[in-house]
Amino acid sequence: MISANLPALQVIIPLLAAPLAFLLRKPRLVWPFALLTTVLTLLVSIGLLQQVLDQGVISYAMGGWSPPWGIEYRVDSANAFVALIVSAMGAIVMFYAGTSIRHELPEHKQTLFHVAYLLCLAGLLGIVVTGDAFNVFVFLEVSSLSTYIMVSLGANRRALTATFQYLIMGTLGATFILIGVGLMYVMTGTLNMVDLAQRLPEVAETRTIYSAFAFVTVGVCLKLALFPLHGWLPNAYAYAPSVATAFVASTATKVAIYVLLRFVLTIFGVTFSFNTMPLGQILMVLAILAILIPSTVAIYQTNIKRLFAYSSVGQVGYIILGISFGTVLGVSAGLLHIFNHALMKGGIFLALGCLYYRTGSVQLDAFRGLGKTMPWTMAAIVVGGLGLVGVPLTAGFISKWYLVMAALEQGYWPLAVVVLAGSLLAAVYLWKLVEMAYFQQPDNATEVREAPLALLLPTWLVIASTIYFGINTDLTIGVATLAAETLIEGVR
Amino acid sequence: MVLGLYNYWIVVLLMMTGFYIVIAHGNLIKKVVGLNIFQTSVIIMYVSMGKVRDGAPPILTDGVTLYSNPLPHVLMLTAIVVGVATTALALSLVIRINEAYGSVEEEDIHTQEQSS
Amino acid sequence: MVNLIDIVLMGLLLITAFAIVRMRDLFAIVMLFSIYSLASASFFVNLDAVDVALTEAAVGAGISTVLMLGTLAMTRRHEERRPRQPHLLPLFIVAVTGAVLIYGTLDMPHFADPAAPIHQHVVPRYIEQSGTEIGIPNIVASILASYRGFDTLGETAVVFTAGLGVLTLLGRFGRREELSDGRSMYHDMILRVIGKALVPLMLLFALYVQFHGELGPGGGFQAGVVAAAAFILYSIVFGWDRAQKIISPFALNIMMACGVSLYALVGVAGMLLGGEFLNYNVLGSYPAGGQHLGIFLVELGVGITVAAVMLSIYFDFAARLAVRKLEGE
Amino acid sequence: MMEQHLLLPLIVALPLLAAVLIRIIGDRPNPREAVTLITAAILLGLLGLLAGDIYRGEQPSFTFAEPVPGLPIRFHVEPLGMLFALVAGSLWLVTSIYAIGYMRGHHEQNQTRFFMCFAIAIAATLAVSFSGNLFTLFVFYEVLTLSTYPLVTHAGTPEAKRAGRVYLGILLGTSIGFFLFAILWTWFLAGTLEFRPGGVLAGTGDSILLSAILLLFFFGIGKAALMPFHRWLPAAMVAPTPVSALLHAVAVVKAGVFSLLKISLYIIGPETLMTLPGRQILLIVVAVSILLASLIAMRQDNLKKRLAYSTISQLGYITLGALLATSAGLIGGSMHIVMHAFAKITLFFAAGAILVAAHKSEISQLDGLGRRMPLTFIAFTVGALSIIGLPPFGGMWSKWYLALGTLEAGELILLATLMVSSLLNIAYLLPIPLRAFLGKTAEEDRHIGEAPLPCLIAMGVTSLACLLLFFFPQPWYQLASMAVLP
Repeated sequence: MISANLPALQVIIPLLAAPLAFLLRKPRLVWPFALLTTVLTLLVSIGLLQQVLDQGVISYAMGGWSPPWGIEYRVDSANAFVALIVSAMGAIVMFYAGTSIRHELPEHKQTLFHVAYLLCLAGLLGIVVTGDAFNVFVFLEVSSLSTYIMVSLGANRRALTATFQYLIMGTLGATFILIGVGLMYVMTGTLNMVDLAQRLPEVAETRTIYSAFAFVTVGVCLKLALFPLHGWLPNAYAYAPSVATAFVASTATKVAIYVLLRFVLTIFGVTFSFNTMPLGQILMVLAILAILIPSTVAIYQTNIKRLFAYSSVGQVGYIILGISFGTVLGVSAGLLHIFNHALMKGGIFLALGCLYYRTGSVQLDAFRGLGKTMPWTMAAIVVGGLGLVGVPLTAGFISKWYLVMAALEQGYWPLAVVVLAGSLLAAVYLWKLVEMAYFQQPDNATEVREAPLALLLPTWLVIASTIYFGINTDLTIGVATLAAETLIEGVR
Repeated sequence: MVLGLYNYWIVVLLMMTGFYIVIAHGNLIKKVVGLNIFQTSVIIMYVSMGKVRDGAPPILTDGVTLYSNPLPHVLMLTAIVVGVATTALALSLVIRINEAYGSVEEEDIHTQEQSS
Repeated sequence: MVNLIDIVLMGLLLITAFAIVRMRDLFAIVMLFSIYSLASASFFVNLDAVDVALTEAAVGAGISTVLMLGTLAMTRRHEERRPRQPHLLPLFIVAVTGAVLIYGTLDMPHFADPAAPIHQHVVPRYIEQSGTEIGIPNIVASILASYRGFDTLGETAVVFTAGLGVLTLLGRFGRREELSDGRSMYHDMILRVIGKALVPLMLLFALYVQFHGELGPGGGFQAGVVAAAAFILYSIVFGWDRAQKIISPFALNIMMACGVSLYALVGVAGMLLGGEFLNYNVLGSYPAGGQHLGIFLVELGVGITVAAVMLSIYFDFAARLAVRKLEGE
Repeated sequence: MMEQHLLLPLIVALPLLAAVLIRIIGDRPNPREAVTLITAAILLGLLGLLAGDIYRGEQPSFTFAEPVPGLPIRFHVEPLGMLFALVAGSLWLVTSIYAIGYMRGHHEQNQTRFFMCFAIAIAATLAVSFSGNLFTLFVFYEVLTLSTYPLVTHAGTPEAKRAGRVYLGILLGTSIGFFLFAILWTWFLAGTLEFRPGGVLAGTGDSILLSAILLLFFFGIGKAALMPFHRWLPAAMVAPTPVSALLHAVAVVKAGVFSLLKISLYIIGPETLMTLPGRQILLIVVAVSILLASLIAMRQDNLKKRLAYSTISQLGYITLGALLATSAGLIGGSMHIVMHAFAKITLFFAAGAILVAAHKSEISQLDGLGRRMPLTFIAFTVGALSIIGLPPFGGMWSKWYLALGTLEAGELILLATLMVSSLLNIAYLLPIPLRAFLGKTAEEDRHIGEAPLPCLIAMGVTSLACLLLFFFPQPWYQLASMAVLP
């Protein structure tokens, strides 16, 4: 019975756990409960991926109403992969949250945070596994609203304005998607993704579908913070509580990118998106700008969370660049980088959380002599950073390697140059920290100690995995390639 | 064609009015109002799609065969709920921002953040 | 002549929308907005979307307006006049977006055209089969609670999230202040009498909407909003501290969590009985019976959560206001 | 899958182990230095063991992992790599002895970090020499760059920091900008990065494309200090002398030219290389680089700076050998790795000794010091003569083969270049000992004595080596020829 209902359980477990956790009220009860939930969710997603790899695509009819009349949950290698990323980060970060949140939030807010976290997890997973275009919108809102809550809990008052901006941009993005879905619906009469994919070609050559495509793409790009629609991201990441930043940075944008892939490749189809519509060219240009400009801006940041937030915008650029080729190699490079970047950025933000836990600051000055005072934390940041640079033997290298290969495959060798230039920029902003941490003397070496194990353990679990997936890539490359093929071939 | 589409066009006009208020105005409360107008207009668009000439409200009654399309109605019920949820959250943010900055004008807040 | 009403309403909508752009008095803006949503509600009736109309009226003209007024009371009433640089970029963006949208409408099936694809695919089954498959006349309710019941679960989760969010931002979670707000209109005889008479009626109506939702327009969501409105009216008249004595914030917290949980658990029950999640057929001895039970329960869940959340949000706002007044003195 | 030869990872791991131990032992100098010396000794022994296999014609290999299919992190020792490994390994021992005397005599700070990074750098160098493919080579090439940075900025002065930035900027910039790009392109064309005799790029693209890749390689490997990417080397001279001696006269720079030799032998392939138009351009660049560097060297008054520019021009010889791609040229280039290493390290040892004993870094201050510290200056003279290429010193052999190589290739201008540069070598090296011995000693220099004993031992060993290399070049010649003419 369990295995038959895995797709539903993937979302239901956290979704149901949220109100129950809310009823528990006491943080010391809520956190273990939430942790248990996230672990269960992780197990489910592992099982789900296994099932997909064994039996191929799984279709689950919610409420027993067969699609297109009911809502279908449709799991293939692509979204099983993304779901795994999300729930894995969800579990690890939740483990970390126990200590970090107790330190960063007043007691009566801790429960609220954990509940919001669970809702966010449920929302993201809901977006990932659903096979219904409108259902995407609903769960997009669940995850967005809960993200706003988490971000707004940041200590600095700027967290509030950041959240407001995020809320406005996010809602606009969601509404754009809603409009796009509406236009698709009015032409086809269906909301089920597979059904849409089958019925769109008949009406593909209509102006309505063109503008539907435009609205969906713009809306999603707002959500995934594609340059220049990234305005909401830096402050939101910079001023949110450490845990929120780590979780959101490693999952939310990734899920948004998945949604883009799902709509563009599965629903509209490669030929429509890349031949009828100039999606490839547009994305490519934006991706190049995204790689170069935000990475440059990052160099000049003194708030290090903000620095890595900008770096995230840049890294999204890499993913989008891969997608913009519209080839299997390119998309799989993108998927690979979704996975690897989730790990690297997650790890880095967790490490920054350790720093904040001890020093109460994430400003550049806080890094003075950190190599001596908090060697493990700093080492984590460096290793993660090397991943961003794309140094061999880190996960980051693998995805960049595939990205460049995808570019050369298309004969776009200048893009290879762009990617390498991006790596150099990353090296520069990483170097800022390294110089501060290892070649400066700590001014108050006495009271700053290494972060507690409860924080270091999850941090290093993530960081170590970036190394592991930089050396043993059977899982990542295998699944990513498979997923890319399923997406490209679509349902036809 | 004009007759066939005019009210979609009016709806678009409404939408864009809301959209304009959101991105052009600096007052946070007014932004929220704009957001509401934007969303409400989208709802009007959907519901208009569902209308069938001479159709009855989609409540089964004997002797009636032609009903308007209920699906958009369902979707929009959800959309309205999402809308009010977002509004509530946005407004409480506005209140907190006003407490923290003593203003709900983007410019003021921005200048304060730059100075701090 | 239907078109005539259409045109009038749309004209009204346009006027209010434009007026809102021009206006600077936020109070007036909020009022206009509530007119706007009332107008759109009546427009929905005209489009046969009675449920949507009911909801829009209750939410837009009701809850949203109250919340906006509450916010105004805590912030300032006027949009600052400042040298306004011409908003060229926003205008440009809006123009482009609008153009794309208009362009998109050009190939759309004409308004109210029965031959449009959306009336041909998927929906026919709802219209033809729901009577037998679900066994309740209100097709909207059938789709909402059963065919697309999972969307509605998500929607309920959104409401819960909103409640959670307001609680987080303005909340009194785990705290108990004994605040009384001077704003209560207790000393206004007429209001008190009307209130005394009105509140029970509204609650009665809420119950009707809740349980009649399967037959006529209505359902858990509308019911929840109306019920919340009733208490809000009560607390406006008698002061929210009295209102809180009837329903404590604590109870509200419990309720808003229980509603969602109830909904989800109904779904889980479906799983345990060997069906899919939210499959009601397996709940009863015969499918339609199961559907009845299932829909009844989930609508109840929705109603509870919505009522609780809306009320709790209002209380949070009111409490904030009272705190500010205390600090003010 | 070839059978895993565990000796290779062991050899590379050994210095790393030492680094860890050094870190642990930390500020208790004697055991700390003991660790360095013992590891260095063991390392040399193991290398000798390995060399035995190589001479027997085996080519052991070891694969760590295969991150991307067809792109393993893999060691594969062939004669050329063995040659480089032997040089680095044996000189590490000598330099460690020297470093102990120098660092203590000079009262340097952060000695723990110094010896640690030193060990890591050696490990990286050995890994480079063992690399079985371009990918592995690139990885450890970058590790070498990063691990030597703290040594360059050791002093911690603003000047040292500035030098460090130049160092990193040029080395990382060229390697990521050009080298990595060339590697990617090679992979894309050949589908492999393995080192294969005859070259993997042979016949994969037209000569223009391959020339482009060739240029990317030769300019991308900044460690070879081919002009105009040579500025990092003089900049690196702010480092303590042992660093300049081993790393910036042997390990780092030789890693560069070694990579070039490997690329010309196993990636592009000598036959293909000779046909490329890009080769002509590079030959000119190299010739200019050789002469120009020598001329600049003459105008340096700072001893270490002068030696640095001399290194740049000497590296040009090896690059030349790689470009000539004739068997004699390649052999000459390979042997010059050895000969120049021993000679130049001797010179640096002497320079360091002077700095420690007399606190003098400028050539103009050296008048008459020869009589105060004769051994040091005799060693210096030996090194100088070997660099110039006069018998009875090893330097002669490599120059001989390089000359033959130019003849084989029929590049008489290059032959002339070699001759002229030898004259220039005389002009900028010999005056130094002459000044020292013939000039009159200044009053305040009377008290100066010889450098600490460890320094003297080290110098003795290396200058003796220069002498022996003349009489017994055979083992090195054999390795070189095994690599070039399989």
